[in-house]
Amino acid sequence: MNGYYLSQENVKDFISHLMKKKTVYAPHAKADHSFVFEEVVDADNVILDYVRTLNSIKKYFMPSREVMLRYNLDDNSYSIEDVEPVKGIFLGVHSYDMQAVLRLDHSFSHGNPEKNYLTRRLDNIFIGTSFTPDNFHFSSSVNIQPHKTEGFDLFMHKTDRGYVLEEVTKTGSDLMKGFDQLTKFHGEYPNSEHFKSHLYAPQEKLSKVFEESYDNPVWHEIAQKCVGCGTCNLACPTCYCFDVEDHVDLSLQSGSRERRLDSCMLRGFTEVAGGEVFRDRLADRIRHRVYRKFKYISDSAGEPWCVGCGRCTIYCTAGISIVDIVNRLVSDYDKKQIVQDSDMIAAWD
Amino acid sequence: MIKTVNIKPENFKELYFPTLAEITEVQQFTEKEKWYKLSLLDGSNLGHYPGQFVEVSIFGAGEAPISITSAPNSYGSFELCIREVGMFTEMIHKMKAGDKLGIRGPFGQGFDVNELYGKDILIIGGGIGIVPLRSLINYILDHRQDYGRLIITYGARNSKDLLFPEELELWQSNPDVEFHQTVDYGDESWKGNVGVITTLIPPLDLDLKNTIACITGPPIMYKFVLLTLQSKGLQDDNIYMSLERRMKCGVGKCGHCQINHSYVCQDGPVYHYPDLKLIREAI
Amino acid sequence: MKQNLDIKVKHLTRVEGHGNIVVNMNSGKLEKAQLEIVEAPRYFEAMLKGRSFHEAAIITSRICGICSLGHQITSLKATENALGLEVSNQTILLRKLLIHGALIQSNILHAYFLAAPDFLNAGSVFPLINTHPDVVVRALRMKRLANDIGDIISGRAVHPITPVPGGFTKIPSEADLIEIKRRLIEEALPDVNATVETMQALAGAIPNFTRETEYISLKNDNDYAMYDGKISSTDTGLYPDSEYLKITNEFIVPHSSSKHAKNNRSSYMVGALARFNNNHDKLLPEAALAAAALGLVAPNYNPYMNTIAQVVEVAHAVYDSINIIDTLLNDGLKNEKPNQSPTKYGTGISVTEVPRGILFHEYSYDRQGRITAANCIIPTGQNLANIDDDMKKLVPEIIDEATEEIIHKLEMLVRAYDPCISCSVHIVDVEFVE
Amino acid sequence: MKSKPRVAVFDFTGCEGCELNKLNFENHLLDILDHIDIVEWREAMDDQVAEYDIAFVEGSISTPDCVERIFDIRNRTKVLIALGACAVNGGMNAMKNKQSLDTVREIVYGEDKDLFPTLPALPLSSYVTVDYEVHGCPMTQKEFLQLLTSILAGKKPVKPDYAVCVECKLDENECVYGKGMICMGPITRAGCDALCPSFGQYCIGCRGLVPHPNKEAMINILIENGLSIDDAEKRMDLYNSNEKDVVLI
Ligand SMILES: Cc1cc2nc3c(=O)[nH]c(=O)nc-3n(C[C@H](O)[C@H](O)[C@H](O)COP(=O)(O)OP(=O)(O)OC[C@H]3O[C@@H](n4cnc5c(N)ncnc54)[C@H](O)[C@@H]3O)c2cc1C
Ligand code: SF4
Ligand code: SF4
Ligand code: SF4
Repeated sequence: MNGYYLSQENVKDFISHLMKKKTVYAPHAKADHSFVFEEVVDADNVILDYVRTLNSIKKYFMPSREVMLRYNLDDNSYSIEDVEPVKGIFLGVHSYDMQAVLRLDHSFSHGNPEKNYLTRRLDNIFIGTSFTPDNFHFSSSVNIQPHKTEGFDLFMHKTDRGYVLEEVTKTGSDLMKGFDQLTKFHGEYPNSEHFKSHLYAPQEKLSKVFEESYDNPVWHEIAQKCVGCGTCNLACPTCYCFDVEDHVDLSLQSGSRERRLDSCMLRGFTEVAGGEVFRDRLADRIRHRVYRKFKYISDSAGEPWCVGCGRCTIYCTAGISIVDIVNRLVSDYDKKQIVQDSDMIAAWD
Repeated sequence: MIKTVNIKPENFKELYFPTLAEITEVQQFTEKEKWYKLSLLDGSNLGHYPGQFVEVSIFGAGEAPISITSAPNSYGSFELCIREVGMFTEMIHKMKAGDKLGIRGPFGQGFDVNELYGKDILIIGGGIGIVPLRSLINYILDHRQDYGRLIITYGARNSKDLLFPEELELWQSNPDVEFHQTVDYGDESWKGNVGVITTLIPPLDLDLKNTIACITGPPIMYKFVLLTLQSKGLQDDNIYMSLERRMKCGVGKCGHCQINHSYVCQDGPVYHYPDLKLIREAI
Repeated sequence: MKQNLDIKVKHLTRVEGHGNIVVNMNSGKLEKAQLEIVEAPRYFEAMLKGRSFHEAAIITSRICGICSLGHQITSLKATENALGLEVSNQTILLRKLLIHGALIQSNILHAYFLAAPDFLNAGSVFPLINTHPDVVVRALRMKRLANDIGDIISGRAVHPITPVPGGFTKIPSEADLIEIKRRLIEEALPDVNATVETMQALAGAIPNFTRETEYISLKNDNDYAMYDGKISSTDTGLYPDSEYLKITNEFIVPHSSSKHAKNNRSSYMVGALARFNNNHDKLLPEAALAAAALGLVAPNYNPYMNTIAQVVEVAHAVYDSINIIDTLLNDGLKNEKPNQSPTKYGTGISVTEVPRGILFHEYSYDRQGRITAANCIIPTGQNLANIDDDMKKLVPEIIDEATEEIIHKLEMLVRAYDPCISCSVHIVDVEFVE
Repeated sequence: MKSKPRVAVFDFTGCEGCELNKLNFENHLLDILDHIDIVEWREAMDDQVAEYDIAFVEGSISTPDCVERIFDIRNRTKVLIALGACAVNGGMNAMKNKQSLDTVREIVYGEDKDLFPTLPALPLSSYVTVDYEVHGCPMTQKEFLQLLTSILAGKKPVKPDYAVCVECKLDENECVYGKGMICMGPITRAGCDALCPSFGQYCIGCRGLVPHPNKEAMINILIENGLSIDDAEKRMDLYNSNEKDVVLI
């Protein structure tokens, strides 16, 4: 596949070129210092050099609120909401968010392939951009380098003077047709960036660490600081738990069934009639969340379900860091190994 | 690399679309519990196994997971028994024969009737837990020659709370069924056992190798029943139990019923006890 | 002539808050004619003590859901004065627009929902839905637009969100303003005309009663003063903000959990009629025409005409809102951050006109920006003595009418003031300097 | 057709903002009136009646007279609904409960303090059974209408038991902590659609606390973000002086 230089001055034309093909979604500024993915109306407003967006592009495939069913109460008739494929070009996606989408694909296609999600996922084109990690990104620790091209059709590697545009798939090369302000790039694509935040264990080891960490006191310690607001789940690009509620319209004749993103950190998440709550202790909820990111799903799917985006940490008002939690588990695990090893050495003596 | 199943749009499933069913009969068992007989409007068979559940929906109120209490049959009807505890169940208690409901399912793993083949079956049902077990009991009664002894133990808070009163009498009088029941609190009218359900188990004379215990009841019951069975010498391998968790979708997506790595709506609600022991939060 | 009369209206309806009308005439001698205020006090002064300057307006806005915007803006201005926070011209224009929105909604609510049923001999607006559907729908439409101005610019018409010390936490978009302007022109202008016509038709039911009194309101050289200006009395002239206590002279009376006020005479009046009497020459031409059409000529001494003055003000506010939006759009909206860096810590006073009349807030802050003293004087409190004085003159004039008719006229009189009893009770003038 | 439920509206100690909010349902008022008959509402009409099906009550109970009236209303109504923070948990009025009531009255009325009796400001539920609650200061139109439609449809209303932060995330708001504000959203009961943060302002906690809140952790957050302990507690008290529930760690 080919690669091209794309100078900073040409980026706008490139976006306009894309806009002629399909609806383009890209990062825009929001409020004081945040970014969000939005449909591009004016190429000038796109910001490709961003830290991270508030929500990931998950919101296009699994909207945070979604009507599932509409019904008529008078005659019990009901109809499903038509789900349309998004059919967009997603421009400027970071590798961890792309990886998160691939994980959601897994969750929604395994067992019962869910029509709502999967239909929206049809026929989209993804154009990645590399990013400069801030204090909270740690995706390299879960094998997601800023230049990881898996899942993308085109990839824009950021350089000093603009971008090196890499064609990743045939769809990607087709997309370039008709855009000729390019010079060919010959050489190695950049492939690493410096991260400030790391998990101190390779992936293979993490799985062992989590086998030993169920009763670690850290869950209880974190629970003292945690307010249980659910932000960490709701900001996470790989979380997809949801709740469903029915609403009746003011006419009293019709209504709708709506699903809404939910969070396993909320006490009500496991509450059943009669008031029993299966994970009443905050510590148990924290453990469940972190295990879901690093063990429960990963054991069968083969990869951590955390993509190292740092959202849950940066948005946590209590300042709880998933990196610190995991590293604490790792160091406790190491200490235990040392004790066990020295016990074994002692036994040999 | 994530293993994504590459599936085609024709395989996408409309997971949340209910089919309509009509209530054909209602019977009030107790102050809080009613029994419903339903048929799918499209005339099809539900096609379930004992221990499975359906998501019942009332438009405007929502959905709730409810066990199927009837044994599988081929004439298009099925039965539910519902306790009034909250918003949804209050609504369904207001419904009458002729009213319509939405049904999704059947869902989940029920009791593996093939695995139970030829065994003595010990049913342990606490309170509303008898609801899914009744499906199994009647299945066994329908295929009586395929199974060994059928021992039913059933406990309720008091005599007014006993469900399926007519059937209890049938089981009681059936020479092919060993039936034992108890209530936590007795009163004048009650002539039978008084005490929690675990008191029914020690006197039983069981062929430990060939007996399978099937348990359903309120969460706190499990610990004590397990202890009693263990002290009797029953192997963990011979125990099945059904769990309850909050559920929204019934199809392994919404996450509410997850206990450690297991989704109750997919891997359960009926679990083989050795598997359940690996799930730390389960009991 | 009737010699004895004994009236007690408990919990007067169609007014905001709890008040009783009590009249006693014994052997031809009027012993009592007063509005008892029995609303439960909420002790806002105690709630404010020690609070940060960020919270002053949030708390005082809860004095009253009906005047929440007025309290909020007045509170913000006082805080800004105390801390030396300058605000931009854009902030002032947006605030003026909000004040117009609140005035339109409040005056429409009063004129159509609370007062109009009196003119039509109905107990409430609800029967009018069947008898006068177009009028009710029009009133709802005008109120909706006014509330939308509040919702869009301040986040919420009741207990607004975005106005904070030093500016706004969020600025409306140009598209929002253009849409409001479109609705003002397409909906509100015809509705204002129709309202004037409706009120013309009802004006015959307004009792013919006059009592000259002192009228107090804001006044300035530039506009029909609402946001700022000098305190102006028809009796004693102009005063700067800092001398507000000389005007109000509050005192406690046993029959009212709200304090009374007086300046030159035993009582004075504030509100739409006071503003009109002081500032009629500053009305926009369209509003002046409405006043003429409704027979409102300054000076007017009939308190029942307060409702008519409110309608005239609605016309003014609608036209002026369009002007303000034009200015904002011409200047271009700037995404300004609120200025919240105090340049001093001291005492700040502010005076604003809110729908029911002139409102005073005063706060003192310590060096941490915490409130050490607060004082708020509310329009309805200032009107209470005037209402009592009106009743004392009115009762003998109508004493020979049927008792029901007397009660009806007294209730109408109190309602004409559009009293906001919650406000008047919840804030009472005290300083808690330690 | 079924006869419409008879509805009455009452107010106690509060700002009447919640009541006003109902008159502000301009777009829906006529629809609502299709389904209910308003039979008593002092702020809007003259009529008074002996009995009603549904009573909406705003304001907290803070004088002996209030106590008498709320018992009376409870006796006359089938369903009693508390509207707004004051009625649901005492609201801002309850701030005064933290000080001695005599001191409070003296601050305000000085020597004349005995003229006006006062009690601690308490929610309706401290005196009578409350069937449903609409949180918020003021309550929102959306939630009021949802509650009303639920009841009219014969369905028990449910209210959110999670924090405002949830709605902030669903709406993809920028968190105001990021710009140096101090927000009560993490332990405040949702339902307002994170109204204040959506308008760039911090949440002041007007809807009361979520069930089982971790108050200690919240106070820590406030302190970490620059409030003194004293100010942190004041911030917590703004709407929650009467809230006692705590989390299970
Ligand atoms: C596999 C399974 C089988 C069940 N079988 C039966 C049965 O045969 N008969 C019977 O009476 N009940 C049964 N239940 C329990 C029944 O689902 C709940 O009683 C019902 O959902 C309560 O809903 P509600 O709205 O009336 O209660 P509320 O307390 O008002 O419910 C509030 C919310 O919690 C959820 N919820 C509450 N309790 C449960 C629960 N136990 N399980 C899942 N979600 C819950 C509901 O979805 C609802 O949104 C079963 C539950 C499960 C998981
Ligand atoms: S767990 Fe946290 S860091 Fe990991 S993917 Fe989710 S939000 Fe990002
Ligand atoms: S702004 Fe407030 S409510 Fe929103 S996420 Fe931040 S802390 Fe939570
Ligand atoms: S954000 Fe907070 S203060 Fe604002 S309305 Fe919601 S709960 Fe009330």
